[in-house]
Amino acid sequence: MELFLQQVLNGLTLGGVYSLVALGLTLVYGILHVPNFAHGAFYMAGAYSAFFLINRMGLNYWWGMAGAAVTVALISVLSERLVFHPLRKAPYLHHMIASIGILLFLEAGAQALWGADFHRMDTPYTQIVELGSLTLPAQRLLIIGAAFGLVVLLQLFLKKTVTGATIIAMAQNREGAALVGIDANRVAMLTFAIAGALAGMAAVLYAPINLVYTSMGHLVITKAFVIIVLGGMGSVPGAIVGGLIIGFAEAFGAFYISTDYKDIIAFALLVLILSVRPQGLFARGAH
Amino acid sequence: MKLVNARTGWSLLLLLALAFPFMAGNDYHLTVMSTAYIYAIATVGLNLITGYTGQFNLAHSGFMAVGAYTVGILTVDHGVPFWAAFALSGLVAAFIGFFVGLVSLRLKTHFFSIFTLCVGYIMFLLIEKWESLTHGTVGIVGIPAPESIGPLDFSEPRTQYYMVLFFLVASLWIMHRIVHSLLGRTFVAIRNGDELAQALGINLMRNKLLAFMLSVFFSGMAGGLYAGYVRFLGPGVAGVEHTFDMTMYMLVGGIGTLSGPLLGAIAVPWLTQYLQFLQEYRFVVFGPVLVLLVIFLPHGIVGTWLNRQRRKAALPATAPTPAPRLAAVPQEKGARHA
Amino acid sequence: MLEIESLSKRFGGLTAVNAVSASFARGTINAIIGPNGAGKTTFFNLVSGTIRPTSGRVLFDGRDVTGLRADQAARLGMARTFQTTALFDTATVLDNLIVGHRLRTRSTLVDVILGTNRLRDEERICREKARAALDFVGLSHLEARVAGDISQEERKRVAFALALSTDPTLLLLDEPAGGVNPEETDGLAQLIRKMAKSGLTVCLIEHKMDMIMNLADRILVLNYGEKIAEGTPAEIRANPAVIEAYLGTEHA
Amino acid sequence: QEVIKIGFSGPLSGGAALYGKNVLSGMQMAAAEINAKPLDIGGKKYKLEIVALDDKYNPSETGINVQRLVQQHKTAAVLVPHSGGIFAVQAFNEKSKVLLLAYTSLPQATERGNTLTVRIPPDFTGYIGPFTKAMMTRHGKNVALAAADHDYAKAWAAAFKPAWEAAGGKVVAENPMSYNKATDFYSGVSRVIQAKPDVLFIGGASEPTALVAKQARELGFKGGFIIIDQAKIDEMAKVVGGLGPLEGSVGVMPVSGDDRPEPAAFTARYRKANPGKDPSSEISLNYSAVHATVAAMKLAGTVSDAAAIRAKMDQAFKTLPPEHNPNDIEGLDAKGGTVANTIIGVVEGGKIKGQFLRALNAAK
Amino acid sequence: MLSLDRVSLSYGSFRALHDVSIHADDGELVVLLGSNGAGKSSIFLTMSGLNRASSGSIRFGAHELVGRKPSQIVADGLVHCPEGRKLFPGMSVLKNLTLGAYVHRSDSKGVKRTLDEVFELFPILHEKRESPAGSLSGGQQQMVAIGRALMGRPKALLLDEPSLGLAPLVVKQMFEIIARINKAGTTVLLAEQNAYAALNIASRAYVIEQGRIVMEGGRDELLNNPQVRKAYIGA
Ligand SMILES: Nc1ncnc2c1ncn2[C@@H]1O[C@H](COP(=O)(O)OP(=O)(O)OP(=O)(O)O)[C@@H](O)[C@H]1O
Ligand SMILES: Nc1ncnc2c1ncn2[C@@H]1O[C@H](COP(=O)(O)OP(=O)(O)OP(=O)(O)O)[C@@H](O)[C@H]1O
Ligand SMILES: CC(C)C[C@H](N)C(=O)O
Ligand SMILES: [Mg+2]
Ligand SMILES: [Mg+2]
Repeated sequence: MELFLQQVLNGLTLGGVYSLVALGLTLVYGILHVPNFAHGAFYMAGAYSAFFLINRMGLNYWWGMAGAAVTVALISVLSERLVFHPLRKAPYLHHMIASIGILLFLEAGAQALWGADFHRMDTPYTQIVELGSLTLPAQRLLIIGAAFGLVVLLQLFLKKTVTGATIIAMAQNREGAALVGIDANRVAMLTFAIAGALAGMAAVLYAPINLVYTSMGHLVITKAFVIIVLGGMGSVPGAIVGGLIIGFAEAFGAFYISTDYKDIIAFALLVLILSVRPQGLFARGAH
Repeated sequence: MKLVNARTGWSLLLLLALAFPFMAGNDYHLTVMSTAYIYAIATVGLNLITGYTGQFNLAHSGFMAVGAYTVGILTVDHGVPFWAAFALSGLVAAFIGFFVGLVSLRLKTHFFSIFTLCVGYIMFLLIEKWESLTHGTVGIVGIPAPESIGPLDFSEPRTQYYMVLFFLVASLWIMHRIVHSLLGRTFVAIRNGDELAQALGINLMRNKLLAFMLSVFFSGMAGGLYAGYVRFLGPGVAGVEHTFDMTMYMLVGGIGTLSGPLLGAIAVPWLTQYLQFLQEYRFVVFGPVLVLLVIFLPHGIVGTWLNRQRRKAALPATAPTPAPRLAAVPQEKGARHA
Repeated sequence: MLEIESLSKRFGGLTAVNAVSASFARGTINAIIGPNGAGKTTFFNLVSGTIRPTSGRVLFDGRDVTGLRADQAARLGMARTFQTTALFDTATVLDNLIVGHRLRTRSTLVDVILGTNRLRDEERICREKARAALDFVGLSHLEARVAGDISQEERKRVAFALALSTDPTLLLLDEPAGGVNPEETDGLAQLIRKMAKSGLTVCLIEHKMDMIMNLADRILVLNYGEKIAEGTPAEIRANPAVIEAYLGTEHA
Repeated sequence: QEVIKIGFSGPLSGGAALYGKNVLSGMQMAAAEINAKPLDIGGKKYKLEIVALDDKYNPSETGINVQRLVQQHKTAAVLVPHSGGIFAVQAFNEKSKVLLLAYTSLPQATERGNTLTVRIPPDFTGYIGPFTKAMMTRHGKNVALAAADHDYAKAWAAAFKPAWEAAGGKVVAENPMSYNKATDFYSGVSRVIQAKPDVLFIGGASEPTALVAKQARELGFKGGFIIIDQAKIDEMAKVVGGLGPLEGSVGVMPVSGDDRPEPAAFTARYRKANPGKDPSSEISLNYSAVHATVAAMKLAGTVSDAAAIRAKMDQAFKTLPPEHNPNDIEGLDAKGGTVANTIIGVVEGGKIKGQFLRALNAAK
Repeated sequence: MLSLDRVSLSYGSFRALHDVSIHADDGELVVLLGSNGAGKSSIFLTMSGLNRASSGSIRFGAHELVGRKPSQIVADGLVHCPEGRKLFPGMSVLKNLTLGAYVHRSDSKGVKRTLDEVFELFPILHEKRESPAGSLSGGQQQMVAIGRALMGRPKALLLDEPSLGLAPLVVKQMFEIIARINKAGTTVLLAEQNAYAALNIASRAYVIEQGRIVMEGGRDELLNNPQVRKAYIGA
């Protein structure tokens, strides 16, 4: 039983981080209609910024996270301005290749700045919480709490605020949004900023139990794509549910079946679900 | 008139390619070129499904790996002669492509892309994990060079070059036939609007499946050549980054054109060779170059040139030239809601 | 030649087409009218195989075609145009039309690779068909233009030609004169008449009453997915249910 | 004064960049030392240059790179630090007459009879017996396998398992994990811990290996780790926060922890040239390989004849001055693999205790 | 007062508008007639800032609109109800309408009031307020589009072919509603194919052909002009 609960916890940890990354991706997809392959590099950039702020500048963990969120938001907005905005009328293949260009640049840039070494990020939460026979590292609990807190905040922001509604409006009809007085550029930048900040925070949450290195984004980005397709591209609840599905599939797959095959399990799951529901779990039948 | 131009162009290119080993003078240049040709074959295949039919397949390098492993496994583990194994490489890829296509081609736009991204990843993982068949991460060592045919000994870089060139030319020739035929028009019709194409009596599934299988056939064949050329195989050949590379070749040259992907597949590897001096920092340069290219030459080199020609031919001299509308690439459907 | 038996389509809770029965005779022009959202386009989609009906049957030339895919229906001789005129915008007008006849050809990959005579003949036939269709709609001079660049009315005509190039016996036209000015509308009406004269059965959806009343042999009126009237223009014009639901008093 | 070049093709960008750069840094350190003194081969004066090309771990790019090194830079020797690239180069290196310095401990690299290959790291099979013995006596007979799933680690596990069982041990769980690609090891580690092993067999690149060890401790594992030689105990200690969590583990002795005079001097030199970094065996072994190659050139009196150089490599290693041979390589075996009396390290009381492999093997 | 002074517009190398000058006084209802592709929508798009004029000037009240962002123009009180509706298909009708009042978002009372007015104008929208806009029929969507434009409390309203694809009955209602909106004090610029109905409620009209204004006049003048009758009224 504990072992089962332990896996639940794991699933939540992974699912939480995946959801955060996938959320940004799905929001940007909503605006751009484009898979942003550079999103994984944003995640990586978040980890490096925080690493720099915490381990080199001596800021505390939370300031590091805030700094990372801001930095990545900035990088994200810059790529919107410099790359995706000029491409807004181009077909999606172009965005995709351009986003790979950004990815290559960021990864090589991080290596140029910080070298190829693996780095550890410090966190104040190193204790192990013992709950009955469950051992719960505090950082993992923090990840779960923070990730889902952020998700709820984002959902509230999108659903309850006018600014949030403008993001959705833009996603559904860019010109229509402009015609009611929504400043399209502002919303695009805002969306990119939010997506970047989420990726940055996800990285800072997760990095202390993993490592900081230039290709760390690869691990999450493919899964984030699986998640948003699974959940229905552009769908916020879809990204969350998809994140949890993949998180649990990995945790339970690795535990009960085999670590060797856990990735295959996650991808096979996607193949299976899409074969039955080609638009993903949460897509609206808008066509 | 135009046809003659195209034909002389191609003939000139062929002559250049034939003369290349004599001008290159060293094996390094031959190796770069031969490898580029191998990827060009796969790219030309990718272009059929992505550029002409509008379904962007991200599992393409997975199929290349299928072809390569067909040759690797058959020659190393079963003693099958290279050429016999090679003959199967494209077919095995197309065979697997049939099943993958059957499921994946029901999906559209990004869904298809991401689905195939996952399929490609599964292929990679299977190659890595299925050790009894693929030798897993250790890879397949000691793939024999293609057996000599008559006086042609394929362990020499120069003959290898001509061998690869031969298959490249054959691939281009077949591709040329396909895209300029009714069949090619059918594919393009699906790319340009599948609902309309279906209303015109075009069986979407059958045609997309055919394009998909043809496309991966080329990829598998390229994989077979790769196996005989590099003579070592690891799961890495299936890596999605190779599909991204090929997509980039297509885009740089001009997607949905015949010569564009070829041009890209040859030009980009040479460019990266020239950027080698930057070592690990070359992507700091290469990344932005890629972005600029996509922004300022969206139709690629060949595409931009062709578009200009086409407009010139289509419009009477006096009529105003309308704004360029995008050609040749699957258009984003999202904007069509409402 | 086209018999509809109690055709229905539900989208979730909404019944877009509700037990509609109708029959259309060969060589006639039939109009389908009704308020927005009445289910006209859905009705077309059901007949042409774009979507599957929830229940009911479609008989085409006595043959049950219910649930066939759109491409199969097209092969049997049904051609349609779309409410938002769909063309292959990036191709030239002629290239648009050449594909139109593809469904009547049999060349396969083998023909393509071997370059057989069959392929060559069929390509020639497709081209001839395309030219003939273009000539029929009076746009021969446009064949080299890129389809995305021509005017709205020309687009409508090319869409007709595209439908014609499939060698159909039944034409389904969804708002063929939508967004076209009165003068040009007359031209299109004449073209439709010409098509019917050549033996085609025409079904069209239109909101332009003047055009419909002059053009149609019979009119079918839908409202909330249900058939509320059917008859000659004169009958429809006088039908109180139609006046109330659709025409308003002015046109009566 | 002429230039001789030794080539390198390995990952300098992407996920394995660190590994490639470490290898390269060892080579460059050797080159700097060689150039500090006059270099005289066959009566001519030379300067040594390392030409490095990035291949992103991709075998076909290794092939292209090595061709380029041979054709454009006329290198008589190239060093490749990954098995895939090595196998790709072996398809043509004899024909192209280039000496392949293969940095991989996969036995196949030399098993297949390539006459121009030298395998730089010693065969790992020598570690198995002593590791087994050390851990079985200390912790118990139940081992769980949770090393990485790449070629090298799998080969290790495959050789280890029968040896452990032959020594009377039991393998209670087997769960190789993707150290490079997995986001999290928690589930995989809890899966093996569930089988209540006394010893955990782990290893891949140092940093993820450290994470695995750390998570095992977090999940309550109290036994010892057998750490395969790819992971370095000192590098792991940096990640897990000291040697504490690694208490009772066995692995190869890190160069920086080796207090014999030559390794210690080497470590000091390296630290001086690369502040803040410790030399791993990637660095020291390839450092020696470059020294040995140049020595072999001197012995053979040629800078271009690969076969002649290859013929003198054994002698070159044997005569390498101790300061150039921190790993104490004793020469080459018949197939071209290095032979060394490596020391293994056992973490005991917060320190790494070194023991000679050969002594341990003999005691068995 | 809304006026265009020698406005030109190009799409790439194609010149869609040539020195177009038109104006509408406050409270006027001005119609733009022209066949397909004449440039009516282009005029509107240029006014609302979605396209940028290559030369000329557009003045609205005290503002020069060329170079102004669409969002600012809406805030100025010039609202464009576009051809093709451009709704937010996945959002409810209510959300669509609320977003129409985006520039007045701080005035929630006022928004509520306008919303009630819109529902009064289009009762069906009240009934469908929770349905996604994309699931409505063409005519209903057109009503949402107009309603959404009204939510911006425009001083001047640009209506681009509001009757496109609508049933005759609805068209009739539509023109009545437009007339009512205009009577309530909103300046209306109306582009229409349905020239007769449009002219009937208009005060003045322009005829545009191939990007040029070719005729201008009062309602009756144009209604009685034989050329206009032949080309645009069809009787
Ligand atoms: N795919 C769909 N999913 C859900 N509802 C749909 C779908 N297609 C149509 N509907 C609904 O079915 C009803 C009929 O739509 P249809 O498009 O057939 O109307 P129409 O008569 O063609 O109207 P119009 O004259 O405005 O084009 C409408 O209420 C519409 O919202
Ligand atoms: N985005 C665009 N790119 C290129 N050309 C365009 C674009 N939009 C419009 N045009 C061209 O500009 C001209 C004027 O178009 P516009 O849409 O303004 O006409 P309109 O009078 O509104 O016609 P309609 O009655 O069909 O709506 C047409 O020739 C059209 O093809
Ligand atoms: C430990 C190393 C010698 C193994 C190396 N990673 C290889 O590819 O073989
Ligand atoms: Mg309709
Ligand atoms: Mg218009």
